[in-house]
Amino acid sequence: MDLIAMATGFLLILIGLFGALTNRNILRMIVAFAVANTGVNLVLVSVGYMTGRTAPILDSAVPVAEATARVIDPVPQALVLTAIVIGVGVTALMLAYAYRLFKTRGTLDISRYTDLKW
Amino acid sequence: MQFEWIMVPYSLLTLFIVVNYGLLLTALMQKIGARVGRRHGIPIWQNYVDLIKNYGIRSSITHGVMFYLGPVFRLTGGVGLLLFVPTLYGSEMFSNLSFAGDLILALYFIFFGSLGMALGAGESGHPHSAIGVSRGLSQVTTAELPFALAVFAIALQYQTLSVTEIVAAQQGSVWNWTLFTNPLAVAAAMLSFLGSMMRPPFDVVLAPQEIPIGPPTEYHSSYLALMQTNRVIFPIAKIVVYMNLFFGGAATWPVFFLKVFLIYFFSLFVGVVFPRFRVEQSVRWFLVWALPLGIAAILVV
Amino acid sequence: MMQSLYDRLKDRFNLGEFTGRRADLAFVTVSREQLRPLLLHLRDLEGFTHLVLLTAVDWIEDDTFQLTYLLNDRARARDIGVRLMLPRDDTQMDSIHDLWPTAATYQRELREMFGIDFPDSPRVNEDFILEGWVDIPPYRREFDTLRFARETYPERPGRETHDPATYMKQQLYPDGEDNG
Amino acid sequence: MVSPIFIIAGSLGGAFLLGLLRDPWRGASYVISLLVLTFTTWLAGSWLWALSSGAVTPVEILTAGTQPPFAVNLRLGIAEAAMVLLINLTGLLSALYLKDTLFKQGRRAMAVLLIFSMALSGIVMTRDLFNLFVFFELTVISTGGLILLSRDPRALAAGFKYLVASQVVSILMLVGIIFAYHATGSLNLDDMAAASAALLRGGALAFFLVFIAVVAELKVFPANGWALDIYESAHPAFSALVSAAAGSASLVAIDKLLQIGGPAWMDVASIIGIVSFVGANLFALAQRVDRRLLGYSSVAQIGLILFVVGQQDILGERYLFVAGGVLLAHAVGKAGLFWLSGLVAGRDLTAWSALRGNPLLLFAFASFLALLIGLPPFPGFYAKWELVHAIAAHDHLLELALLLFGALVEAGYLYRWFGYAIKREIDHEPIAPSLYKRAVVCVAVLAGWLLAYVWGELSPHDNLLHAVPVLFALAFLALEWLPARVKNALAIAGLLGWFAFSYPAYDPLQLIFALIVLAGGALILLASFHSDGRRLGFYPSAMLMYAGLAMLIVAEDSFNFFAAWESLTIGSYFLILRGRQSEPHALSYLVFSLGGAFLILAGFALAAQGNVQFLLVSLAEVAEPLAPWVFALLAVGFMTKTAAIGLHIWLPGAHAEAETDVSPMVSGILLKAGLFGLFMLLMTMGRQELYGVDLAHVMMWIGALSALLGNLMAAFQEDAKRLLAYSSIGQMGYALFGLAMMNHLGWLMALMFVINHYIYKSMLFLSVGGVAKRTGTRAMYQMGGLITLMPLSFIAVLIGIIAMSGVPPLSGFGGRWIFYNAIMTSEYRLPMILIFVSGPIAFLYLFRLIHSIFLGQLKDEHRRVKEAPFWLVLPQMIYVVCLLVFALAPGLALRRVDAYISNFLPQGALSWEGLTITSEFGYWSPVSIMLIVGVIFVVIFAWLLFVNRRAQKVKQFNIVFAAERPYRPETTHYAWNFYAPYKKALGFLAWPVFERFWAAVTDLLHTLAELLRRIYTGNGQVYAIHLLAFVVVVYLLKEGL
Amino acid sequence: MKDELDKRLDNQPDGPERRGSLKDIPVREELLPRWVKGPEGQEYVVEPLQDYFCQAGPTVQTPAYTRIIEDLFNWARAESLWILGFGTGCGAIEMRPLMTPRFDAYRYGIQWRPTPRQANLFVISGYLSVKTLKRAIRSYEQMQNPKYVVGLGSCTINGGMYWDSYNTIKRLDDYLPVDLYITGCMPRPEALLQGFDDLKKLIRAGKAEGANHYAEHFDWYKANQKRVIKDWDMPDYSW
Repeated sequence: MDLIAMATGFLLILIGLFGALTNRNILRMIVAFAVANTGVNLVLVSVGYMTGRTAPILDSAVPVAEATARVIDPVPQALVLTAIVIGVGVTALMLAYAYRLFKTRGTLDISRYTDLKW
Repeated sequence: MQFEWIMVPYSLLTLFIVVNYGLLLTALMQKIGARVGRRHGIPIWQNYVDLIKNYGIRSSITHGVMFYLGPVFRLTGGVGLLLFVPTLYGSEMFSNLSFAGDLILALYFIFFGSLGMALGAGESGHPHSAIGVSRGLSQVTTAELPFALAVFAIALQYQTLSVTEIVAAQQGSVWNWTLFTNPLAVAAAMLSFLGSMMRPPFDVVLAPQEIPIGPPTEYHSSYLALMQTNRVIFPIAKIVVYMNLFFGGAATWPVFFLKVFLIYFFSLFVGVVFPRFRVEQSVRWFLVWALPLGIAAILVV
Repeated sequence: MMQSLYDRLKDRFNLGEFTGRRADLAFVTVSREQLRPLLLHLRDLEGFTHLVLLTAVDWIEDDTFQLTYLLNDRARARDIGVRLMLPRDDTQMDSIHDLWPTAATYQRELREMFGIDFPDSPRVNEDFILEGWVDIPPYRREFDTLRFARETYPERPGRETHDPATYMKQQLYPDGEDNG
Repeated sequence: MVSPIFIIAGSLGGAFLLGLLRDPWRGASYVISLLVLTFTTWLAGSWLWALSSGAVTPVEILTAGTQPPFAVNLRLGIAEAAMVLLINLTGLLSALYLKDTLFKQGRRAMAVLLIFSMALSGIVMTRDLFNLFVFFELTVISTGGLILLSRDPRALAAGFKYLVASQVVSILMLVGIIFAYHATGSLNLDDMAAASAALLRGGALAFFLVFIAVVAELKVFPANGWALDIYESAHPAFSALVSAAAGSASLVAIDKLLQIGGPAWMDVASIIGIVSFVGANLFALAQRVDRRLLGYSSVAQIGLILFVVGQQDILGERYLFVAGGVLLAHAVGKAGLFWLSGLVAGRDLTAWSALRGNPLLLFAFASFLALLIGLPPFPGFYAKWELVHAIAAHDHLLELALLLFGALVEAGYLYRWFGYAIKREIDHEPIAPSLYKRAVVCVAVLAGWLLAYVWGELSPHDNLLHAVPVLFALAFLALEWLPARVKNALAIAGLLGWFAFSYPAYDPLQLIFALIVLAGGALILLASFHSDGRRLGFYPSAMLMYAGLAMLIVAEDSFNFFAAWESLTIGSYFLILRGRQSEPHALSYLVFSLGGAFLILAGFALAAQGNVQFLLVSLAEVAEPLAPWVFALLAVGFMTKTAAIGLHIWLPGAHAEAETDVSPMVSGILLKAGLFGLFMLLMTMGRQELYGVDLAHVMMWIGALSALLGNLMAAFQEDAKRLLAYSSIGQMGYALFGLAMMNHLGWLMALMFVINHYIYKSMLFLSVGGVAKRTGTRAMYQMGGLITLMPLSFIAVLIGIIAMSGVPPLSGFGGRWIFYNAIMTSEYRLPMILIFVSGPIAFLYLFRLIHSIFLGQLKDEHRRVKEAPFWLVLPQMIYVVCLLVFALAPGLALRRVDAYISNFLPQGALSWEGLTITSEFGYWSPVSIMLIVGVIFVVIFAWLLFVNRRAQKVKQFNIVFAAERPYRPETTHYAWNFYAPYKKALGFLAWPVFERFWAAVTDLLHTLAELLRRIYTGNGQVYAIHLLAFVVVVYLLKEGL
Repeated sequence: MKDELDKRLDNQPDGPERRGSLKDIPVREELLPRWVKGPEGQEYVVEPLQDYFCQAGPTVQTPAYTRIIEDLFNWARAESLWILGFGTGCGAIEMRPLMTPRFDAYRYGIQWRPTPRQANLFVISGYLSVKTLKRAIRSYEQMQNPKYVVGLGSCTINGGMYWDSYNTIKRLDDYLPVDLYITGCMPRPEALLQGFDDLKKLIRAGKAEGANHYAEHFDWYKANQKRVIKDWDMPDYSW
């Protein structure tokens, strides 16, 4: 199960990166990066997953005393949460850039933004 | 050795003998050259006459201070060279002022006159003078080279730079002469000697038909007389160096006269046979033929 | 040979009189306008590649200068002289230094000796042989050479002039015998 | 002490506070931002002060009330404190610099700036891997925001490219982090370091991913296209932040990771670093745009620091000193340059000529460049010294070579740029008048000098800023407002004073050199009285050169020697650069000199075997397999300065184009530094053999070839000063030859040349310079006949050339006489031939010099020329007297040295009895020669005066001219191509082989740079692919290794 | 510029005259006074004829010593005749045989020098056109006192076969002080040797003082010379 999740995660990362590197339209690139980010998050979660355990939420279902044996590692979960937040932030920033780039350049083709080079 | 006042009259005596011998010798050489062309040539005393006449010219001009001083430098160079080298081996009287320095002094003092003369000629403003100097300096750079190498070779051979000691080492037998103990060095030096005598084939510096007579174009009357005086002293002074270094020196005046004559004659002999080289030709000639001899000489010592 | 040449030239140019001197030497006369075309034609098509000389004769009686351009065809070893008559009161002529650079030298000489001007010819106004000449050009026939020499260059008194032939006869055969 | 957490919290709080303010309250927002940054800066500063004074120990800041690994912890040690201070100070200064822009953009931009500095501080302080990631991402986001500060429309695209790349980086990093966590069970860096064995075994890929992601954040070459675009297009203040602060923070992060990775990964870091350093510097060669050039330079510098970080295992406890030195120097220098670029209107490098109107900014420019290159007295110098010693001690020779090569290239393009600023036309807009921007730049300059002082204190050596000569030179910076004449008097007094002060401590050899440098330098400075005005920049440069020389002579250990060497190099570079046409020549001088200096550095480092305080006398104890290499490196280094053939191409231009009074300084005095070095080398190391070849023999050949070719080329020059310059090459060849003979008289002859060459070359340069000044040309054929108009100059040249040609009775003959005596005992005879050939050639150029200028025909336009100015003539006349005195009594100077040399080479000393000097082979009596020649001369002269008393003085055209007459002096003066037939015969020897060789080398480098930099296509996707490819390649190489 | 130059010339005492004389015969451009700008910007006039050449005239050089020394010198002068190798006319070809083995003039102390400075005998070897005369005068003046002139052939005596030429002078002694004429058209080398011998006698007798004569009657000679040489573009005496 966790292997499947992890494999899916890596697949998503690869798809995302492939998409980001082959599409010239920057919106598509942003979407591709979002896909890759999702893949990363999936990998993160899958690494922290332990078969047969439950979510690391200390409530009535999982008493504190049993927590170490019953719940999965909470750290990756926390990491994923942070990563998602940051990912959203970066995506938003990229979209903002895309908006302004389109406004000033009139194109979304990344290969046209080559006035700075060498 | 130290300076003593008696050296002054002795040196003047040497000078007197050499000047007279030089006047006669150069005339004799000209006569011999004329005989090759089946002429009688000049009278043997002609040089005296010319000298007196040039001192007797009444007017003269000057182009400036260096022009005026040029012949003075020239003659100082000749007289100095003569006096810095012992003329007769073993003679207290005719060792002149050689206490002041050794072979190296003589070697470098040769240039004193040429330099001053070149400066004087330069100030005359005559392009032919400058051309002559340019040619002369160009030629001398390679012509003096074999000589310098030969001097180095024999200095190594005798392990001294003192002329007297070099001559002393050659005494005893003719076979002790450098000529026989180090023939390569002598050969190199004698080729160099040809280049320094301003005779064909290395006389493009003066080249009378082409750039009037090169550096002295503007010189006349008493300037010329000084230069003529030098022209009889300087070659002999130079030959004295050669004689001392390569041909066993001379202990008496008759031997001196003979050896100087023969060495001088060598350049005349070559001169009447060969036509004139251009400067770049003579530079190449010295590099190709004389330089290897000199190198061989210092390598085999 | 020269006649056939003349016949060919006659079709193209308005040539004056034709004088054949030898089989390989002839003279034609040409007008000033046609000089240049003719010289070009001779040089480029007929093989007269060499300008031998350019000279002038002062026909003071006819009030003209005669210019002679002598051309040589090396390949066929023949010469042609092109004559041109120039009025003495209008002594300007077209320069041909662009056809033959050597012409410039001849033109300088003509300018100095005859006063025939060739505008635009290189250095044509510089002294050529004479320096500081102030009189009329000395080769013009109205120039009186003898008088000029007498006035300008003082003579040594006592000079006698003899007819060389008679004088030498007298000297050699004072008796009047002539055995030779 | 206030807890350092407030550095983070303060910025964060400030940013939030700004969010609460109303938008139009720009002033208040700005004040708050500044206050926050000031506060954080103060905090970091106070911690740094406390930590460095030992008042407190490094602190751990625990968050969330638990110990790591259960909560994030931060740490503030001395290094972190310094970095945080650097980041916040840079932030504060940039904020000041950005005032206008921030006002325009409003509080949000200010908040982003605060976040940026907070994030960087976080990167430095955090000890948690994921936290590190978070701070990195915050940096990314705030960078994305701050790029938009720029008014350059291209910045937008650059920012997007950056975001693309950082997305890739963050993906790599996150994946790496999670697996690293998986492998160690902790995110705490210290825990991970403890578990590094497990991590490296199982989670090697995970660690690699994290590591490479952080490395990519450093923008290492060649996976850095986006970064260069940002540097080029972003606001310079922001670029300063990125280069100085962000780079530093990332380096700290790498350092932390390497605690986990251990030595194996340090090597990877080193390799990436050194490749980055060399590659980026190479690419920078082809840059014409200032900010992009700075970008490349930043990449290179960061690569260098990465290299240092990777070498921490061999640096041991000096690691922080070295890394800190390089890093801080880079940060201050680069930030300063970026700030400075904001003042310059044009973006082309040549536009920096606008700085010329402002000496202060020019000084700032020079300081920043020196900081970057690591010249004394800046921290980079100390740091590089130790770094090079460490890597040399561990036999990392390839790295050493690459490091020095990269540094040389860097110095090349940076000083080329400086040359543009000094020499190019000012055809651009003037610099921005903004006062506070200038103030920021000045703060950076101050910081740079402060760091220089601090590093000097920290180093085990003497602080260079405590050295009196250096301080004296620097004092002239403060005295620039004085008129030149006053400064000149001060300078002369200083030189003489220092000489008097140090006099008792000199040994005879040092005394000779000190006499030339200090007393001789003062003598040449007399000529400088001629110039009026203020002569900005002249005195600090000249005095720096003299300071270097003065310190060189007395240096006892390699560090001081090398520091002095670099000081004199830099000082003389600035001096040479002052010449009118000297831009390219000064550059080639500097590049060759620094190249030589680096060889010397390498030589010392190899010899010292890690001992950073290495006494020069210990060179004698260097052991066998190493010794010849040390010798060769040092010798080549010194020969660069003496312009031995092959390394000489800088000299003619540099000496010829320099100002009138500078030429004698750099020729008469500066060249002697190389000779002094060689003396020192030969005295300590003696003969060395490499592969069975006697290196002294090789030097002899080099000396002989220099003498021959230098003289020959001099004979073919048309430019008088160039002629003298080439003649210096020949003269130095003689001296080198004498030294390499390795016998007593050889050394004595070399010393004689040192003295003689100083006197007559200074004299000749002064008189030729005076003539050139009066006639307005240096081409000899355009002069002529000046003897009557400039008689004193003529006398100087006349005496000079007689002395120089070695004709008795002047002092040059002494040199020749010693030479002949020396070669009698030399083991090698073949190289003598070249010396013999070159001797008479000296006549060629000397005669040409005097004839073409003073004799021959006077030109119309020079008919009213006056004698050279008094102040130029005065030293010449003093030199004439010196020459005559030295000719009469060479023993004055040589006798003691002769005895001194006997300590090293006892065989063959001269005997100085009475008036005669006697050697083993011959004798020589200078006084007698002078008297005899004098008497003969006077007698003959008197005779001529008598018979020729009625000589008519005539004018220049009264010459026989084949019955004709000359018309124009120009066509009657035979001067141009004077030795045409000689050229025909031997001109092939003067073909510019070496010029072409070096031109080919530089062309090759430039072409390479021009060609290879095209990998930066400008396409963001390509950059991302570079990044991935970089990751893959590094991985494969690492696995393959 | 030009006006200023004129003004400057006008201010000089003989300015207008000189300018007038310049107009008659166009003077070479190189010889015209011209404005020159020095390297430091100062401007001034260079007058080539004034500034390039010594303006002094010749002076009579009296025998400076006692009679006996002067006799010695005269003997030396006679026995050491150095001929200026300047072939002015067709007679130059007659001089060459003197150097050959057949005649070998060297045995009489006669030799040829390539520069007038060192020569003391000027052999005018044939007719002199005005143009050549100018060069001959210049060369003669460049020789040093005492100096001798020998006219060779009838052309130098009375013009010879060029008696009516527009461009050839007829009496050499109007222009240069001739010590001796050798008749013939052309005289054979033997005649030359004979002439030299006669010259030697004159010199020894102290009668060959042509140079002093020239200096004494300098104005007369100059006037004669200038009468035929219209473009006199050199100083009166060419030192």
